Amino acid sequence: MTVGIVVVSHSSKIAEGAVELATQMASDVGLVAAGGTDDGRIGTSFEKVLAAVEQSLAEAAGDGVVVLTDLGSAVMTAESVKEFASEPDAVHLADAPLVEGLVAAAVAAQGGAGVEEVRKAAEAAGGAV
Amino acid sequence: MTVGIVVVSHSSKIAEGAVELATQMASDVGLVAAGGTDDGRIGTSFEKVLAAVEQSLAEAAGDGVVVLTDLGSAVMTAESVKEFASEPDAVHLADAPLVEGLVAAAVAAQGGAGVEEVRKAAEAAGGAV
Amino acid sequence: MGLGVDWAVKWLNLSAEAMAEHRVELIELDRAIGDADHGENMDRGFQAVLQKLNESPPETAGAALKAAAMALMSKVGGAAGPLYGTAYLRAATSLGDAFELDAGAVASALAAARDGVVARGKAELGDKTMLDAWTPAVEAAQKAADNGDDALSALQAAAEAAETGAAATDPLVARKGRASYLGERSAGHRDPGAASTALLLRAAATAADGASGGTGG
Amino acid sequence: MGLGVDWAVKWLNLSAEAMAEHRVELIELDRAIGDADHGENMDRGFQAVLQKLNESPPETAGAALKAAAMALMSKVGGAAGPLYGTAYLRAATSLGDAFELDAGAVASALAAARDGVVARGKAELGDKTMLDAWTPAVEAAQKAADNGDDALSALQAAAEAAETGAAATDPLVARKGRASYLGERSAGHRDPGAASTALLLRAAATAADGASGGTGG
Ligand SMILES: Nc1ncnc2c1ncn2[C@@H]1O[C@H](COP(=O)(O)OP(=O)(O)O)[C@@H](O)[C@H]1O
Ligand SMILES: Nc1ncnc2c1ncn2[C@@H]1O[C@H](COP(=O)(O)OP(=O)(O)O)[C@@H](O)[C@H]1O
Ligand SMILES: [Mg+2]
Ligand SMILES: [Mg+2]
Ligand SMILES: [Mg+2]
Ligand SMILES: [Mg+2]
Repeated sequence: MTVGIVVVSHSSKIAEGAVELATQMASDVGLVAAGGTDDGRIGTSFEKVLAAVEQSLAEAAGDGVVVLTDLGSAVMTAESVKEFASEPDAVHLADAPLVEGLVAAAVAAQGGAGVEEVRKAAEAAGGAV
Repeated sequence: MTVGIVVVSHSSKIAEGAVELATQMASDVGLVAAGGTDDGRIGTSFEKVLAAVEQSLAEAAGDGVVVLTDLGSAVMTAESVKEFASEPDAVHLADAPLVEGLVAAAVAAQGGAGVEEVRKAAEAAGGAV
Repeated sequence: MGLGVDWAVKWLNLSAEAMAEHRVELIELDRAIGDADHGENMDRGFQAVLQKLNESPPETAGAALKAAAMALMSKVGGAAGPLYGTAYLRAATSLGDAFELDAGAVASALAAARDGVVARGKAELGDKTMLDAWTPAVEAAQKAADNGDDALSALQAAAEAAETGAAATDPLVARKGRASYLGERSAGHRDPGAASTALLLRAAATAADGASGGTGG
Repeated sequence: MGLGVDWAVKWLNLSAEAMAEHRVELIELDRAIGDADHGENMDRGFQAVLQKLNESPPETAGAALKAAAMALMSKVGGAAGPLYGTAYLRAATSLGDAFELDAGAVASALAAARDGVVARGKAELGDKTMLDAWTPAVEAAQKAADNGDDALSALQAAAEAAETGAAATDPLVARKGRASYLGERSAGHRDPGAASTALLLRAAATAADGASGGTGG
C-alpha cells in the first residue's frame, strides 16, 4: 500500500499532464487527476474532487491521501471536499507548487513514505532540481 | 507591447493547460506553450522551446521574454535555448513554480510590467493565493 | 408574521433571476480584476439550485438553503462555489428546522453565512472580497433585530448595507482571491463577489416584501 | 598517426550501436532512480545523430561532433540532451578545424566536454551524475597525454576510467537530477548517465583501435 495523491487543478490538462509526468517516477502510486469543472471549463469541481478523493481513499486503504492544488479557489474546493469526505482526517492538503510538489510527493510515496512525509515532500519542493 | 512568456514543461498538456489558465487573467499577453518532446513523449524539446522563444521574442518586440520551466531538465533545455536564441540577453529564466509562477507573471505582464518585474512576480509566487 | 420556506424558495428564484440578469455585469467586474467568469459561475450555480429545488421541493427554509448550498458548491466552479456553498450551509444549519423566522433568526443566519465565508476564505474585512458586503449586512440585520424590527426590515437593512459595502470595495486593494495578484492595480474596481452578495441579499429582501410568511406546522 | 574525421564518424556510429544495444539496460537503470527513459532518450538521440551525419558528411572530427551535439540537443528529450549536447559542442570547439588529433587534443576535447557538462548541469563530483564518469576519464586521458602515449591509449585510459567512475556511482546518494528526489534511496543504483558516458567513451576507444588516422590535409 502507498499513500494516495489527488491533483486538483483549474485545468483538466494540467491535472492529467501532471499525473502523467509524476507516474513516470512513481508507477506504483495511485495518482488521481481532478481538473476543470464538470462541464469542461477552467475551474474546479467539488464533485470531481470529491470523487477523486474517495477513489484515492479507497485505493490507499488507510494510508491516507495528499491533495495538491493550484490556485486559491482550488484550495477552497479541496478544503470543502475534505469536510465532506468519508474520512476527513485521512485527507491532507499540501501547501505546495502543483507540478513540482506532485513529483516530489509521488516519489516519496513510491518510496513508502507515510502521509505526513509525503505532504512534507510536496511542500519542500521549490525550484526545479 | 508587453513582455512575452514561454512555458516549458515536460508535458504538452501541462504547458497548454497553464497557458489557458493564465490567459483568463491576461488576455493581452503573448503566452507560448512549449511542452513535451518533438514526438509527443514526456520530456522537453530544444527545437520546440527555441521556436517558442523566437516567436515570443518577435511578438514582444524588444520588451523581452520570461521563460518558466518545470523540472531540472527543462531548465537545462531552456538555458541551452537561451544561448542559441537570436537575442540571448532578452531571454530571462524564472526560478519559479510553473503554474503558480505563470499566473503571477502573466498578470504582471498584463499590467505592463517590465521583464525583470515579470520574472520577479513569477519567482515571488508561492502557495496558492 | 415570520418568513418560511416560501420566502426561501422565492429568494432563491429571485437570486437565479438576478444572476442571469447581471451575468454580463459580474463577468465584466471579474474581467477587470480576475478571470472574467464570476457572472457565468453564479448563473450556472443558481440554475443548478433551481433544478435541485424542483427535483425535491424543500419543507423548510433551512432545507431550501441546504439544497442551494450543495448545488452552489458543486456547480459554480470558482472560488464563489465553496464560499457561497459554505455560507448557505452554515445559514441552513443556523435556521435548523424552524418553520417561521423572525428578524433574530434572519440576523443569526446571515451571521452564520458570513462566518462560513470567513472560515472558508480566511479573508479579513477590507481585503476587497465578498466579506466586505456580508459583514455590514450582518451588522445591519442584527441592529434591526435588536431594535425589534421585523424580518423584512432586517433583510432590507442587510441588502442596503451590502450594497453600500460592495460599493465601498471600489477603492480597496485586494489582499485575497485572484484580484490580489493585481496588487495596487486592483484599486478602482468593484469586487465581483461583493457585488453578487449585494444582489443576493437584495433578492432576499424583495422575496420577503409581501411574503406570505411561514407555511405553518 | 593521429585520429581524424573517420575516427569521429566511426565513434558516433559505434555510439549509436551501443545505445541501441544497451537501451533496455539504461532504461532499467533510470527506472530505479529516475523516469525510465534514459535508454530511449539516448537511442533516439543517436539515431538522429546518424541521420544528420548521413545528410551532410562532416569534413573534420570537430564538424562531426558539432553535428552530433545539435542532434543530441534536439532529440534526446531529457536532461541528457542539453548535457551531452553542450558537452559535444564544447568538444567540437576544442577540436576546431584540426584534421589530426593527438593524445593532447583528445584529452583537451574530453576536458572541454566535461566542462560543458558542469556548465550546463552545475553538478559537482560525487553528486551521482554523468560527471562522475567524465571527470576520471578526463584525468586519465590527460595523464596518458602527459606520459607521451598516443591518442588510442589516451582514449582507452579514458574509457576504463569512465567505467570505473560509473561503477563508483553505485553507493552514492544523488544530489542533482531526478534521482536527487529519491534522497538516500538513490544509493545502491548506478547512475544511468554515468553508465551511458562510459559506453560512449568505450566506443571512442574502440573506434580509435585500428583507426585509419586523419584524412590528411
Ligand atoms: N479568500 C477569499 N475570501 C472571501 N472571498 C473571496 C476569497 N477569494 C475570492 N473571493 C471572492 O470570490 C470572488 C470571485 O469569485 P469567482 O470569480 O467565482 O471565483 P474565481 O476567482 O475562482 O474565478 C471574488 O470577487 C471575491 O469576492
Ligand atoms: N544537473 C546535472 N548535472 C549532470 N548530469 C545530470 C544532471 N541532471 C541529470 N544528469 C544526468 O542525466 C541523466 C538522466 O538523463 P535522462 O534520463 O536522459 O534525463 P531525465 O532525467 O530528464 O529523464 C542522469 O543519470 C545524470 O547522469
Ligand atoms: Mg472569477
Ligand atoms: Mg474562475
Ligand atoms: Mg530519465
Ligand atoms: Mg525524462
